Amino acid sequence: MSSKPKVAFYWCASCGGCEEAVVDLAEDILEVVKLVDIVFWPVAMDFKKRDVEALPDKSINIAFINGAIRTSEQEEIAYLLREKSQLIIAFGSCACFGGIPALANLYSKFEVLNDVYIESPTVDNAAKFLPQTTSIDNNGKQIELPEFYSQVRALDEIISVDYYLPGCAPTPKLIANTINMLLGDNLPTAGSTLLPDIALCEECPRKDSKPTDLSITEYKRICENLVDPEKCLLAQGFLCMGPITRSGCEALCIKGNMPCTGCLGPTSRVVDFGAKAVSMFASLSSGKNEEEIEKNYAQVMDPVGTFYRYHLSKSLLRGKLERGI
Amino acid sequence: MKYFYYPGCSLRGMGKAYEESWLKVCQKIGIHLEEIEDWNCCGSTTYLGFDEIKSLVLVSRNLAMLEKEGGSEVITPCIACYYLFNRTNHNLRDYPQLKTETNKMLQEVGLTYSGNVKVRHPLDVLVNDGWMEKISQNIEKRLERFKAVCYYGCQLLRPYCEFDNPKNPKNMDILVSLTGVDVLDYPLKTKCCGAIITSNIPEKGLELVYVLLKEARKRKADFIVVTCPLCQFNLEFQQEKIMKVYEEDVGLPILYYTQVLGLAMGISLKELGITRCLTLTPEFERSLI
Amino acid sequence: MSTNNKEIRIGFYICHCGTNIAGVVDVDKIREFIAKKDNVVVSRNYKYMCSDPGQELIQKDIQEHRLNRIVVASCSPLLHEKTFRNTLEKAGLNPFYLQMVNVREHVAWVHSDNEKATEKAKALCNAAINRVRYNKPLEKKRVPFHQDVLIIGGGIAGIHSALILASAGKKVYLVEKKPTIGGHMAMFDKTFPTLDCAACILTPKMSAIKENKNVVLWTNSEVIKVEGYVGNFKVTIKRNPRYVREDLCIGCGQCIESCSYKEAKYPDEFNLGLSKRKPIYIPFPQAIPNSAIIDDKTCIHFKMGKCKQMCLSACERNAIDFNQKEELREIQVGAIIVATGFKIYDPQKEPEYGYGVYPNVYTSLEVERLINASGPTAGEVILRDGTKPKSIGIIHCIGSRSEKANKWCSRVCCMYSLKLAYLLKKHTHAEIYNFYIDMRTPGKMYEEFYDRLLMERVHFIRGKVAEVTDISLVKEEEGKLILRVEDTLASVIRRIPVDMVVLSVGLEPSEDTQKLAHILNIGLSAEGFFQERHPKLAPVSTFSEGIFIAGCCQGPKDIPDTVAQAGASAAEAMAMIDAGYFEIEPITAHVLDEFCSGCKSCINICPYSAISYDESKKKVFVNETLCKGCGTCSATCPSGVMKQNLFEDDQILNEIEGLLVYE
Amino acid sequence: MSEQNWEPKIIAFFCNWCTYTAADLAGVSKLSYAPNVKIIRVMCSGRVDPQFVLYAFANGADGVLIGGCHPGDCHYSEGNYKTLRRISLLKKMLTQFGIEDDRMRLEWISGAEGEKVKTVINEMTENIRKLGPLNIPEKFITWDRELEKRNRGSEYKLRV
Repeated sequence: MSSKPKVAFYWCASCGGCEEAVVDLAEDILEVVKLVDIVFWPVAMDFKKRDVEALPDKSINIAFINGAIRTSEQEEIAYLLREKSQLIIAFGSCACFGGIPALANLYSKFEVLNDVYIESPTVDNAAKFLPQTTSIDNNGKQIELPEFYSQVRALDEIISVDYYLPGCAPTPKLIANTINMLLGDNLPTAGSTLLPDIALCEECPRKDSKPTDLSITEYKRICENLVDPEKCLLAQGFLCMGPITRSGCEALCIKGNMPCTGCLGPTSRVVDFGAKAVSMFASLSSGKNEEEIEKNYAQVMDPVGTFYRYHLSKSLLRGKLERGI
Repeated sequence: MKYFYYPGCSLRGMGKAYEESWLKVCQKIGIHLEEIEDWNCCGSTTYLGFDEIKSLVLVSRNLAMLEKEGGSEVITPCIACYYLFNRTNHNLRDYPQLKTETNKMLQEVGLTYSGNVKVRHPLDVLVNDGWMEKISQNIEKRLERFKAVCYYGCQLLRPYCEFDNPKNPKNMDILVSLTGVDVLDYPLKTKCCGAIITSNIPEKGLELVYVLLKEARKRKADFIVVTCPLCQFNLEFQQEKIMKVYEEDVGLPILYYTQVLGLAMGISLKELGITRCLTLTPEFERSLI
Repeated sequence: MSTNNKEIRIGFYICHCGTNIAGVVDVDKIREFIAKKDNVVVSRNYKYMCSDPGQELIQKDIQEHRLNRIVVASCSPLLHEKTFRNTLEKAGLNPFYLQMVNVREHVAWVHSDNEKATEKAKALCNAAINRVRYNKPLEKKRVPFHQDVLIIGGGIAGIHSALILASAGKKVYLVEKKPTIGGHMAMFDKTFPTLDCAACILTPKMSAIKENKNVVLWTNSEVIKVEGYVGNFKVTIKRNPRYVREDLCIGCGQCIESCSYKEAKYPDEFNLGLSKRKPIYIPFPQAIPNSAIIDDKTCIHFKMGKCKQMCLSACERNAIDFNQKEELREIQVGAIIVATGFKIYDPQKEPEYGYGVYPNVYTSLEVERLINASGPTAGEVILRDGTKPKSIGIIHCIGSRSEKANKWCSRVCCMYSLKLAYLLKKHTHAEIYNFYIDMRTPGKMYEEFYDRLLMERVHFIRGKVAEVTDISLVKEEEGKLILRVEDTLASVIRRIPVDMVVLSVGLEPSEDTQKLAHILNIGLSAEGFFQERHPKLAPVSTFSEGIFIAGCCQGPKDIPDTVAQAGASAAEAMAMIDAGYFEIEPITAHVLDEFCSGCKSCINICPYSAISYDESKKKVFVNETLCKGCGTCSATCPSGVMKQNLFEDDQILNEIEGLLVYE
Repeated sequence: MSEQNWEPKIIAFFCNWCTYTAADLAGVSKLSYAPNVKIIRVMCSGRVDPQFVLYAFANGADGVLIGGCHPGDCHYSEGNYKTLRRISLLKKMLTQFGIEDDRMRLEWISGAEGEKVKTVINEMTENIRKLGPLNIPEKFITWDRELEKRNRGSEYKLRV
């Protein structure tokens, strides 16, 4: 066996974008491959669970896990990798905060399954079958299938995580930097997020165009308005999460003339991304009575979806409180 | 403009002249009144003394029927009805128990009452709903040669009046002034006329009316303008007796404000019920024409 | 979030406050409960924590047990936080390691169920223990204190404060809205209960204001803006034109003589319209400044632009200046004393008393002028209809103690009614009737004065007058004003005919009280008077440091109490000035520079413009002398880099958790 | 705590200058009110970060009360308007989380209104008593019970 560090990749509840991001390293991936041994990467290579089980405990140096935890299968692999790995990296916003899948925490498990398997217009399921946890295979043998949990969880709600690299998806540059850092001698403090602890405005190219006396009379939706490509998006009345979100992405979305949606998560001093977003956007708005104020927010159609787009699992309230089973 | 209307029994009896003149004025200025169907007597203050619940039911039945017809406001020109309707509303709102009991009885005839019908007096409607312009437009002969005092009495103003200053009301003064009548200052305008005390403790009742008349005379009024059938009756009917007891001529004609408005609009004395007036001396009648 | 940091050593003390707290809250139970908490080294209960032995107990424990955090559960921090901070300081501990728990005002005094009260106290104490771990040492900030003082209002309160401060060598700006100082007291005839003449005791003080070099007197002026903070107020004052130069006018009155108006035509404000004045006038003979003033609303020159301007040539000293304009003056002061007095209740709000209808119904203040030797009738009581009254009714409590008018007792009306009864009796020998609800005569020699009046054959009828009317029922009533009243001692309804009615009107907040409260950023009590910081222990302070209140602007009171408050305000201001500096609470905000992204969200939030953007560093910074410590920026900051001292996120979050999660 | 002897737990944030003073006044006036509200003193209602509100709910509060000076009377000029703006957006968001409107209340109470402190606290306690417990910590435990079905060794870690 080679003495190169062993690396594992796994995906849980995610879109696959994070896997894509690794591939996006392009030629650089060859450099990586030179340096490490990949021992588990279901998307790209044919390893089985039993191969990992066969490894001695803590024999994997670094395991990158992307995606949130929604099923018992994802949970199981997360445990397995935790046992076998020295460092677990929560890779991407879903693993770090629950990500987009966590918005399902506004609905019950039944509502989700019903919508996907029965109500959806593209589904033909007259018998109204829903996923089961047991089934009989062709040989008449009962097999166990993964359970779909009622809750989407971030990785660290299941296992302890050593480092976080949020992003939807993390940029190739961040990935390369992270790998280099982890292979180096100076490891950052355990539990830290591998991004600058300063908000995105710091590196935003439109920073100077933001006025100091901002007072917004009506928040606008990006889909219904023309966007000035030079001016601070928040100053234009768009709900740009830049001030709340960590920097590190080099303001990619803003360079694409789209407001930041907050995928890199909050800085270390913020407890709850959405609450802080509410506080800031409300503070920047005007209005001296309830009517005027309500008007400011009329276009904020979906506060939870907007302010917790990636963070609902790790928010203080975690999801809708009464939502059945 | 349509209003729901509750005449009350006084206006069909003793206060007939009030209704006659009121309806004429309404007709003239374009107020359309829709009488509550199958209305009953409000019970007045007398009934209140016998049985509170039944008194509430008597009033509530009228207002419940109005609600059933889709109304939310009612005009009642009679002061006793105005007082009692308001009192019922307040009691039903303040004491849920009374409301429950009242509605229980109303349900026997298939009615319920919310306690929320707005009770309005013509003095409120004419001034606050913008009818003054219409009145002015219809004035045909100004009554500038007359001096008068406006006498409001007590029940209209206290305790439920919200449309005028209960201590120093103005609405009747304003309306009567439109006709050109010189409305004199009259500090007694909110004093009690004695109402039914006149029959129980006649000397007290007479005294109260005497002062009212004397002061009006002292101020050189040609007549007193009133808004309540009972005031009108008391002030008129007692005059003869008073003049005997006090040995003083304090006689004065007593007119409803609606009669004064009607006169200025050129409506005939008969149509306005002025000919029913007990104190209508031939000289005064002549002066009106 | 409980941290078990060995370095943290907490001392916990719960006060019995006699039986105030211990009578409701089980202090032993709380002490035992807290003793078991992590990091708690000492947990005690004691009868009076604020007493010397109580404080010494803390000091001793700090030294013996090396305590570095103190929690005191007692009364409101607004009352004793300073006391216990000093205790910590004396023991060599940073005073901001203190956390107080309000178990008296917020627990013992408002809950009667002992068990539930104890449970609540437990949660509050637990929260404080949680929070105090995160408290940080802070340095109090000293700001230099400007030596000058602004006094708003030139009545007896303002005059008295000004003279005290001036005699101590402080420079005082005395600002009065009217053309003269003197206030209501200058209008009074005699003062109760001693019956010394108001002018005799007031005018020397008014002259002293004029003479004193340390007093800058600005009459006809208003405060329109106040900026800054304790020790460093920047005040803008609008000086309305007088059109007569105060420095030149000697008050000879030649100009008034020569005015184009031969007859005085306009109601004289000082005499409440009981006499007339010309457009150019001197408010009253002893006015300070004793200088004429032109009323531009009535002067022909200002109204029509064509007047022979006889006054101009009549003035030998060329004091008249039609070109005066309003000016804005900006001054720097360290402290402000507000002494804006009161206004009287408008009796026309209650038409049953006939004020404004019957000419012979007067307010008590008008009667003061009427019996004053320098008043409109030279002290003779001649009614508006020219007659002399043979009988007079004085109605107490007009506008006071009423559900429909003002609920409060105006405190001075009983006494001044007695005084007026006495004086009217002396002046007219009329029959005098006092109609009262209750006689309220608390004060030195006050009850004795009432006794004296009883001996003077003044009538007292207990009952609130129902109405004043001119409608007579019998011959004797004709031409009189009849007072209808229920005599509640004799249980009869009376009709009392009189020639003159005096309405003893109550006291109300003066007109601009609300406006001034906004300008000064001080509170109003429910009645609309200025709110004192504490009704007993800080009666002349306000919630804005460095701003004091004196006299009737704080609530109705008589002259002795007003003067006492004026003195107290002056002393409080002086104490601050002489300290030379003021210690401000270090509850200001600051930025964790390194982590600020420069998003600028906080800048416009700050009401004091204390936050600015550093263009070179591309980050914000806080000017801590401008910051008043509201913490709004901290709540706004989207990346948690704006910290408010003593109210940091982790301190509050731990307090919240402590209230909810314990045991 | 069992449903039966459940008592509403309410966290209040009162501004130092108006509402906290009013609560002191209520105390001095010996007004009696429900013991369910526990007060945290902040200098200005503008200091109340929506994070505090959510943190209180997440830790078991059944209601959150915020008290500030009346509009126009803020000791810090306009802090209370900022509170109003935050609370109105926060309420909009809390609805999505299924937290009833009555569980968060913003009241303007001046330093002189001790009586109002009493009324508001009593009213709010009763309103929340009618709504019943929110008890989020308990909910989290229920939600996470599905994870207990599996044996997952030493690394197992629950959020609450």
